[in-house]
Amino acid sequence: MPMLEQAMIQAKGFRNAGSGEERTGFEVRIRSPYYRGTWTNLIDGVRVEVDGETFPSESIVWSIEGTDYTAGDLRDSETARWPLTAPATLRVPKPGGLSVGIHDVTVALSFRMSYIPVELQPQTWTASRKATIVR
Amino acid sequence: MPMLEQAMIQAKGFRNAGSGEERTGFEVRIRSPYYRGTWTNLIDGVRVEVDGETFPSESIVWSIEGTDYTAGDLRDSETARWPLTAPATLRVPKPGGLSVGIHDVTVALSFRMSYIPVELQPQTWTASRKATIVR
Amino acid sequence: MSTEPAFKLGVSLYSYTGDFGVVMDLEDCAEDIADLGATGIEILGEGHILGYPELSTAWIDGWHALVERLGLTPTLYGSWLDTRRHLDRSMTVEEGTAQLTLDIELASRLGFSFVRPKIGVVTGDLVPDPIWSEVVERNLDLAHDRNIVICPEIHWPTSIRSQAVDDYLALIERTGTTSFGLLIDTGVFQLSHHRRTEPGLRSQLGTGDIPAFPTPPVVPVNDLRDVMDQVVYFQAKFHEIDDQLVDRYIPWAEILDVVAESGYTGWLSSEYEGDRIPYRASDQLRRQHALIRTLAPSRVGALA
Amino acid sequence: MSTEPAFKLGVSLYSYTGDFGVVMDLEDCAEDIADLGATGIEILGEGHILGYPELSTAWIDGWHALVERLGLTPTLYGSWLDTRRHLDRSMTVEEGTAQLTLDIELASRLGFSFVRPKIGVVTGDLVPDPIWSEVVERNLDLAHDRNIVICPEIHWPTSIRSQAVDDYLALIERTGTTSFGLLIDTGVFQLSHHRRTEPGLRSQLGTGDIPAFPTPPVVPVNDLRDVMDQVVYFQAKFHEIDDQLVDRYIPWAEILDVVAESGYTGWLSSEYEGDRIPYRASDQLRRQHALIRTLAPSRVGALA
Ligand SMILES: [Mn+2]
Ligand SMILES: [Mn+2]
Repeated sequence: MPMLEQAMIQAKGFRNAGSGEERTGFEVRIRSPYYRGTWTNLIDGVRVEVDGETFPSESIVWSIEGTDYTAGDLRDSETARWPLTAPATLRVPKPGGLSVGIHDVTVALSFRMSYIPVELQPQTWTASRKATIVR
Repeated sequence: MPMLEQAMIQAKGFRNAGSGEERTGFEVRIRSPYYRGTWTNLIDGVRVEVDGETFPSESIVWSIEGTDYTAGDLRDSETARWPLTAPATLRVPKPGGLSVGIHDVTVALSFRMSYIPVELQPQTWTASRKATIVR
Repeated sequence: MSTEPAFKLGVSLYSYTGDFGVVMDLEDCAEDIADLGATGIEILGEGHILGYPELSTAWIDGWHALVERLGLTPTLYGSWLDTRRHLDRSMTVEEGTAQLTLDIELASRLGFSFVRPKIGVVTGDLVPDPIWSEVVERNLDLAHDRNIVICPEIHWPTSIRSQAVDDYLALIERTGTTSFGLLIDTGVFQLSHHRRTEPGLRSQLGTGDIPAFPTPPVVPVNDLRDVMDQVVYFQAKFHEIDDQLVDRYIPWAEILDVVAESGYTGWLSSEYEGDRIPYRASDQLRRQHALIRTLAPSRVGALA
Repeated sequence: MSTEPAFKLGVSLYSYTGDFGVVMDLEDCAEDIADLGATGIEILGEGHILGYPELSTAWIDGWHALVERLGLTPTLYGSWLDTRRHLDRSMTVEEGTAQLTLDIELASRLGFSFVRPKIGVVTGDLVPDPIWSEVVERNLDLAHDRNIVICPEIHWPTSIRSQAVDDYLALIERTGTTSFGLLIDTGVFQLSHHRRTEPGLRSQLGTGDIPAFPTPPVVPVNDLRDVMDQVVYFQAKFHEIDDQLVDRYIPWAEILDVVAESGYTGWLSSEYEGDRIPYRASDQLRRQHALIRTLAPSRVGALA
């Protein structure tokens, strides 16, 4: 089991998607801040921000252990899981991608915990870091 | 390759030696603060302190990958090595051992670096921590 | 006078939440537990089983080899009844029953003796989803066959004198089962609330202005005496033991008095829930076990 | 105009000294290097080979599989001539020769093209132990057979205009060898000294009152032009690149001007030597490569 970086937003895996002039977006890799893996329909949404630009949950495609999921796929599956130690890659559409250099990245991730009063739900973890696009 | 704790003095492996009324001393486990493994005859000595009591290098027996070495053994061997990722257990004689509870532990470890002017040698790394004897 | 307590000391892998997958893997955690002198190991099924809910033969073999090598006894397997998986409806009895059956089977194959289903709640004061009793009852025969005791967790801010505990005890009364009992999380006795830090994370409950978590009165340790007969397991929840080996949050001396007096010989399984800073759990677990081992003999001695 | 520089970018595992064996193993480091877009991997023989100096077949096979999977080229293998192993005498030519032979053979079996022996010094101003030239000469045929270039490292506070560099160049002149050349550590061009922190460690050089490390004058990057013909490898030493992607310690634009102008097509192998805080190397390496990739095309373009 390879170890992940301590930060929720990993330095590894932050990159442009597509190549050359054809940049279609970017990817950011996260590890789960929760203490267990979950059925994906307990994920209540994710929000990505880069340099102040917000990318909403419905625009983002998750990749977990080689399988891609839209927000709807996560919600509708009865069997899909996000294992505790499997990083998730968030594919974020953005024509042209991100510039080479250092960016301010924020990810806000929400889960529905069944064992906490519903008035106090969802539970949202938010992490921010500077992360670098190398090329 | 199991990962070691970040601190030079490991929490794991700090314990009394011998059993019951027959405590003969204690053990403290360290990882190398250097960036490479070395021939053991580059180790210039180690000093252990617990709660202000100092245990000199010549009294301490090293255990590296299952083999025990006195200070003299480390110095005299032409082939023995302390690999970078192998923790060393320092066996320290102290009749009665240490009391159950939290102790102030300091380890000062010296190497001779051949590539630094001899006037600036040896190089000594010193680490301190609180560590717990459980039983 | 023995210097070993009558109860047994274990550690839950939950304790290593700040480390697991980051600076420690399953084997590292198990080795740390053995190194600190505990003999029981508790896991979270959905947290620590690679590939849950499918177990590979290799993983099962590796698990058994690991605990045998280290002389550890698998104690409790933590599971969940995730009643909020669907946005438009709650969990059915059938779904809940299937989930608990799945976890009991997995726990059994890994050699555990206890399964704790964490049950979803339906009110602000933490009343468990009413499906719980039928879900449990439908699994009692299986649990009995597998030598597993199902134990719901009494967890702060639920207190011992509560409707939930009364309902759990009523099930035992009604069915006469020996495959169901109480798990007490010692966090219920907390004297004040520890505010945990998680480096690099902000955590929020709810959206916008939300009601504060209820602040229950401090639960007297004495309440524990009333239910000790039905307690099958303790999670020895703690948050911070200071440099003088003092825990300002959990009254260990009082708890160990009741535990020793009752003749309890089961597990105290440590759940470190303090700051989630890597390596802190290993250090704090050693402090807690040194503290318990220091306190316990005199408690036992007081009874002799 | 190409956006890729003519030289190649690699990373030395030395960069991960704050991580290796703690939060990253060899595979994690290699994956990080590939992830950040570098194509060369440099190791320290005594640091990163499990079981050094004995190589198991499994380790060798694992190494080749790892670099092939990640598309990485083994670049340089760092070795040492530890002239102070004995308290009562220095190293003999025979001992030094055997050590370098050992490392060349290991490097060759792992597919490396360069071996850097770090040579012990005999004076306060860093004159290498005189055994070095005979030790190297006795290994030149072997190095040639193994397609390995031996390259001593020009490392701060040694400067380019120094007796050591003159002596190295004289060996090339004298022997006509193509199996020996200069390794420039870009730390020689540092504009000021970075004081590294290592969490939890105090480091002291010598005993008691000791002379301060010599403070050499800043080495002009222009000096590099004089020796570029004999430079076979760069260790792209750096310490800290700030949030604005600026390195206040190493003058990258000037260095890349000379490198590009020379037509150098070899490796720039990153050596992060800043604060040894876990995860910092991964972040700083990405910053350095972003900086070099940003600067390099305009440098190349200026020549076109
Ligand atoms: Mn608990
Ligand atoms: Mn260097």
